[in-house]
Amino acid sequence: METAAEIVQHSGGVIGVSWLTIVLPLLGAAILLLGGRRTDRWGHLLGVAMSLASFVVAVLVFVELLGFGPDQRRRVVELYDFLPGGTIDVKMGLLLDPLSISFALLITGVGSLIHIYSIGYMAHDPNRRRFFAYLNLFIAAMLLLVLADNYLGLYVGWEGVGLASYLLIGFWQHKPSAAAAAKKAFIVNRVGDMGLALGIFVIFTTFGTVAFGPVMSGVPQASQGTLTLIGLALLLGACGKSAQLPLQSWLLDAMEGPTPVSALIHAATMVTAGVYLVVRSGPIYVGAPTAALVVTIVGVATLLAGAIIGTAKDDIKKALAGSTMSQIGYMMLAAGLGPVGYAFAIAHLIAHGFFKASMFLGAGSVMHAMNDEVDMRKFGGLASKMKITWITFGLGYLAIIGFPLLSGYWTKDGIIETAMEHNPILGWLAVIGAGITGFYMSRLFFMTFHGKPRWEKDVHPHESPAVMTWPLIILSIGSVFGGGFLIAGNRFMEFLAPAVGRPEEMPSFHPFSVTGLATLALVAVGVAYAWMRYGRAEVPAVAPRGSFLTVFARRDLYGDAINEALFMRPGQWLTRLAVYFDNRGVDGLVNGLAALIGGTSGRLRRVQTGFVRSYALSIFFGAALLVGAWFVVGNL
Amino acid sequence: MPWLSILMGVPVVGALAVAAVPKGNDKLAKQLTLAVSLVVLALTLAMATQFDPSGARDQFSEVYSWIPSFGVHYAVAVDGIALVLIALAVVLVPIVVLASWHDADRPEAKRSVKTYFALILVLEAMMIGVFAATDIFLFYVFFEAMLIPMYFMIGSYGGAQRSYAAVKFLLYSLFGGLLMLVAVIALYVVADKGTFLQPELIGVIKDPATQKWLFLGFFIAFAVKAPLWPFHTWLPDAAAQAPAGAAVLLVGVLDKVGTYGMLRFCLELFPDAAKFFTPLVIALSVIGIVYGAIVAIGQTDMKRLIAYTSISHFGFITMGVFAMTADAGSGATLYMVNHGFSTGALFLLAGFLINRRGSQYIADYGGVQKVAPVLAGTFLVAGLSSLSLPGLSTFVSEFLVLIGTYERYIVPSIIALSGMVLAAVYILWMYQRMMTGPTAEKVKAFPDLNLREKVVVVPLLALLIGFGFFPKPLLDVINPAVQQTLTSVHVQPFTPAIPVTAEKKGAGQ
Amino acid sequence: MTTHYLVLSALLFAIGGVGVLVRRNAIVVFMCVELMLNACNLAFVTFARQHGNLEGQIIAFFVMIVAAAEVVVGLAIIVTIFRTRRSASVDDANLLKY
Amino acid sequence: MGETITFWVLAVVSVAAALGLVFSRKAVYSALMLGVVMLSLAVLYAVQDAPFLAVVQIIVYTGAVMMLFLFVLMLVGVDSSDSLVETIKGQRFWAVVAGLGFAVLLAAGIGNAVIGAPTGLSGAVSADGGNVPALARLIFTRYVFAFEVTSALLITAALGAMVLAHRERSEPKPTQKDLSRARFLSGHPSPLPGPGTYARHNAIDMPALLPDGTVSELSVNRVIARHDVADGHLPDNPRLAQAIRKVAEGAVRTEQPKVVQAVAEAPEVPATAQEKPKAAQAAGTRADGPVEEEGK
Repeated sequence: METAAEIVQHSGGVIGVSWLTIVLPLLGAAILLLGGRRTDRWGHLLGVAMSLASFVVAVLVFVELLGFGPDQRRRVVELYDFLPGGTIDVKMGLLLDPLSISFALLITGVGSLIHIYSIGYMAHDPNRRRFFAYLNLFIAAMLLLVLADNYLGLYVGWEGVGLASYLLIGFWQHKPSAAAAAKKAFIVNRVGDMGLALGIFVIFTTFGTVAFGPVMSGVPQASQGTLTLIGLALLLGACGKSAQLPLQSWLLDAMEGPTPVSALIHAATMVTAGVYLVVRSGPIYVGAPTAALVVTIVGVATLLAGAIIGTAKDDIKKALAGSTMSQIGYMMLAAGLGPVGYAFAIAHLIAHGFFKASMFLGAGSVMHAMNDEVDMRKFGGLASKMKITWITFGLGYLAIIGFPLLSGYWTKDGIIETAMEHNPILGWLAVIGAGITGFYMSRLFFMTFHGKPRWEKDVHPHESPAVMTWPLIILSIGSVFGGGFLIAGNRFMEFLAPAVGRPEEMPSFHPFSVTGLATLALVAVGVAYAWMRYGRAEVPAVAPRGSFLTVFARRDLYGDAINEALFMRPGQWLTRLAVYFDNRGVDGLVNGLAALIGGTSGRLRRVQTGFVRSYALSIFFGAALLVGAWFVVGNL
Repeated sequence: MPWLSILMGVPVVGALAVAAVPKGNDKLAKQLTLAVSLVVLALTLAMATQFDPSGARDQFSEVYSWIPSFGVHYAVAVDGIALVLIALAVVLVPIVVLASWHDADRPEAKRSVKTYFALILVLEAMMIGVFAATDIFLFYVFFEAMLIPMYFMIGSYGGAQRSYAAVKFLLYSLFGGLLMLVAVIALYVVADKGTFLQPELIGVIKDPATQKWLFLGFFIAFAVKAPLWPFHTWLPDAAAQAPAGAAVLLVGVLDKVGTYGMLRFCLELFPDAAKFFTPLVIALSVIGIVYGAIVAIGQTDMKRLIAYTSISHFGFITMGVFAMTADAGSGATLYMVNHGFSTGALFLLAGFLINRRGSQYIADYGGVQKVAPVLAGTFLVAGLSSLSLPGLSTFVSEFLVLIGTYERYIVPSIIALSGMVLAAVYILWMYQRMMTGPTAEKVKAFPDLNLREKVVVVPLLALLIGFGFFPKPLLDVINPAVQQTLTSVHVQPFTPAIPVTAEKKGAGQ
Repeated sequence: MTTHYLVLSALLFAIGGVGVLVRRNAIVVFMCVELMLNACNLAFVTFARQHGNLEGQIIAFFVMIVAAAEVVVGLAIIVTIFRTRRSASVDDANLLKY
Repeated sequence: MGETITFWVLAVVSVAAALGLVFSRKAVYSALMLGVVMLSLAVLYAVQDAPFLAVVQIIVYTGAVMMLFLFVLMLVGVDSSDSLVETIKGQRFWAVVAGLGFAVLLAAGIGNAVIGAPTGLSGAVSADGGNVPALARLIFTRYVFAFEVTSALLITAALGAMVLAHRERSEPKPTQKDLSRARFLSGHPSPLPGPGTYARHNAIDMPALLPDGTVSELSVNRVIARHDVADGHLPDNPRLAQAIRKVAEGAVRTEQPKVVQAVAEAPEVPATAQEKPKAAQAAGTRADGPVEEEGK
């Protein structure tokens, strides 16, 4: 295996001002937040403009990067001395390499489309300006996350996107459920952040630096135990951000946020940060096979769990959220497979960014048409009413289930085949996951767009305005061709190689391998079963109780129940105990001491009778004693 | 130019002037106080520009004999640590003055309005003095004298339980202070140098047993002041009962004297004893971090909640001080400053909320965000700084403390990491209960922040954000001072396991 | 002879002391105090003769003057107390207590 | 020899008088006993070469101080004898123990001390030609400062006594007119009905009947009514008995007009205030103690 290319110091050119990608949206957010109501009228336009400007800078940087030879494409732009500690010394810089620029393009590109879409989607919200401010803040933080040249900068962006996610999930603050979901997302993410922070601590104490370049070059000298510890700690961080088991529970609740948020943050970009982290730390996982194995196990477990959850949800956004979990599981699986998998992971990530964003926005379009209804049992037969949405959603749907030659087919099959070569058990589980994907996505698609209408009264579905449909169309183009463009001819693999290392042999793509055929067959079975149950047959308006398995899936595999039983209730109990202990124990001890002294002096006080004769008696006794003492002393 | 004496003198003169303002002219008293505090701030900034971080350790030094027969001096000087803490104090005072504009007007206040503002100025002089004193006796005098204005500020202008809180605060502090007095005298006698000057007493006490006893005398005083678990119970009462401005000065600056004292006196004067007691102190700090956070989660009163979060944060600071690594030391010092800004902002905003609603109970609020978005937004930013969100300066300090502690003590550092999660729980849960959801009936008429309140909050938030992205100015001042402190403690500097060579590091960057 | 005078002085002093302790009428208590002072004076005068030195008599003289002043103020206080409390008992003036 | 006899006689007299001072029940006796002690001591001074002090003792103590004591005793009330019941537990016992212990210890100490023959003062006074000139020389030379300070003390004491004993009149003395007005305002311009008026009894504790036949509760002195209730001497007539009970309970309280209150000089002690309304109705006839008189 060939390691990644050397990192080159860079200044000048567009790359020299690549910090503009971060600063522009940050500026937008600052203006919109500080400007207050004055910016209400044009706030959304500024938001879009800043996002687009950031995209343009990213594209220019990309073009300039392509101008260098493949081995020269890892460039660092030093910005300023961020943290001159006693021993630690972190210089903030941006690392521009194929990996980070891929992300930057995805984030700013899809991000801009979603900004545009939001103009229409949030048109009637009085706080639209604030929404765009938060979106811009998110773009800036996410770019910092992927562009930073060190772990500390990544961490700053990491928590920054967490903040943006918190603000956007809880955007409709007046809804208690939204506020609770936002808080939950932040806290669960913080658990993951703890892991990331721990990983950074170990990295620093081991290598004496947190910059990617020196750390990766120092990895071969580190012991495997240390690397495993780092790998597992970073994985905990990745699990939090990417909603992988066991920190998955927040993602489904996060659907309380406005739909563009779900599309941008909780489908296309932020949740994939964990994959970025694992790929970025690739050499560490290469040096720590155990940690890598755990990554793949987490990936497979999550892809199955997410798929199962997706089968039972009636809420269209939650079903899509389950699917997101599942697809990120695929990426994690790929990322755990080493350099062979990295390209597939990132390619699937990009493809997923397109088709999932397309579907979420499509779902948003449907909700827009159906008075913000999310229950698919009240949809049905929308295909004729909303042609553009139907087609774009359909293309995304076909892409995700791996319909031949569409994006998902290339990227997901790549992952499955690589996993199969690596470890057949993982491979077959991934295949089963693909089958379930076929079922639940078809279920979603048929329930929404086909069958008989089950609309509520006073619902008059209509196509969304152009400002919303155009992004859908662009995204669906990406979801049709993206995967093929990247994977065919190992184009993306070659492109990424300088950043993540080149695998020993490039995978050759067999369109009709055994695995590929098995996958297609299983998917077909899933689609057919879904058609029978939800396309052709009548869909009951109220969810049937369902089997044990259905309930299990509907309850998110009891994830919340487990969290509640294991953490929340003991936590509440512990809190009450601690408060009680503090009041009665610690403070009680102090107050008890005070009461003891007070009581004693209260008793002693009684000696002061106020009778002057009593005092005189004591004086007289004292005088007598003095005389006595004088004799004793004098006679000695 | 005797900078430090001028810094102390101006507020004292100002306090006398404010006290001399004729009765019934409260507004003049307030304006005068604000003007004086701004003058002090300007003077401090002027002094800071003359400070040379790479120069001698003690700068702007002044030494005059005070009580020659005991070798007591009026000796003041600042190093980087003292400088930033003095800066913290003088920045907070004008903000507090402005924030407390109407706090002393309430009918239940026992003393006149101008007295409150004169007390603030007196306190300011003492805060500067306590950080600047290099004579241990002088330090002790300021250390104890600071209690007096604070006692009156809590006891005369506080909430319903103010007498209880003020007496508790005073007794706790006196208890610690008297132990320290014994240690101060013992140090003078044992050292037998005929002087109380701190620089001349470094490294004088050699006997380990003596060191331990003297260390304990100083340490308990500072632990009560800081406050370290389990000496903390006075803080929630005092902070909850004090008017918001006094609470800011109490938690933001006064308590820092404890952690500053640990760094300056416990570590430097008794290095061996400090090393001996380090496991104990680290254990107490970690308990404080987790315990303070958990108890904070369970609070129903927001001022008490903020006070408990401070106990958790003070755990971080003491842990950083006693980890005795350069990173942790710098982080702890920076933490003292940042915590002042962060908790200051939180207390002041809580004060604004309480002024509007007349209740400190979280349950009495709900949906404030809808009616007062600026108030809610600033409250959120202040809260986020309390949970050390990156991009806010508290993150830098917490990160440095944790990573510096990890360099030497792995397990405590990992346990302390859980404080991060707990911080998110207590802050966001409070925010959720108070600011989001349906708007409570009594909250509906809330006005948003007015201009005065904005002027109070904005500088604090600006400092938090500014130093969050660019902490270099502070760290450049702090780092050399911390290094010198650690040198006098004789600890091995930390070296990474696999140091990446400088050449590679340079190339990598 | 000196011894006898001194013992007499001690006896008178002790009796005066007991009187102060057992009597409750403030005026009588005052008289007992005067008795004690007089006992002291006797001792002073005795010592003056014993040592052939007039200083003892001088101090006895001053004691008398001070005693006179004390009686004047003390009785005025008693009168004032009696006026408000209708009682000259020292036990009634016991407000200064716990 | 003469001195020995004098001493023993006077010693016995003075100790006995001192004991009498402590143990006599009446304060006047105590004062007289104190006079006896002082006179005895004066003689003892004279015997001991202190003629000046002996004279001063008689003039200042026996003359001035004793008179002051007696004067105050008269003011407070000559007959106010102490109750000899001890109220403080153990006070008397421990006082005696302490006194005996003190006396025994001191006497034993003096007895043990080896004391030679007295030097005598003849040497000391011979230079000035007598006790008085010798004292005068000392007082006006070496002790002149103490002497002057003592004079200041005496003046201060005199001033202090005046301040303490003086009572400021806060309102002008009520004139005849004021008293008359007060009396009419009180609602009872006429003298109070005498007890037994229109009654079948003429005992002093029986309430009067008014011309309309009602019982006048004002006509009975409260103190007497209380005694009646306490001793059970109530008339058979329930109306009269009821009236007496009411008076005894203090239920009858006539409002005093303002001026009258001023005249009564708002007594500080409420207990005495309750004693007085009857008297106050007679506008000015007051039951104040002698101290009050002295205060004006």
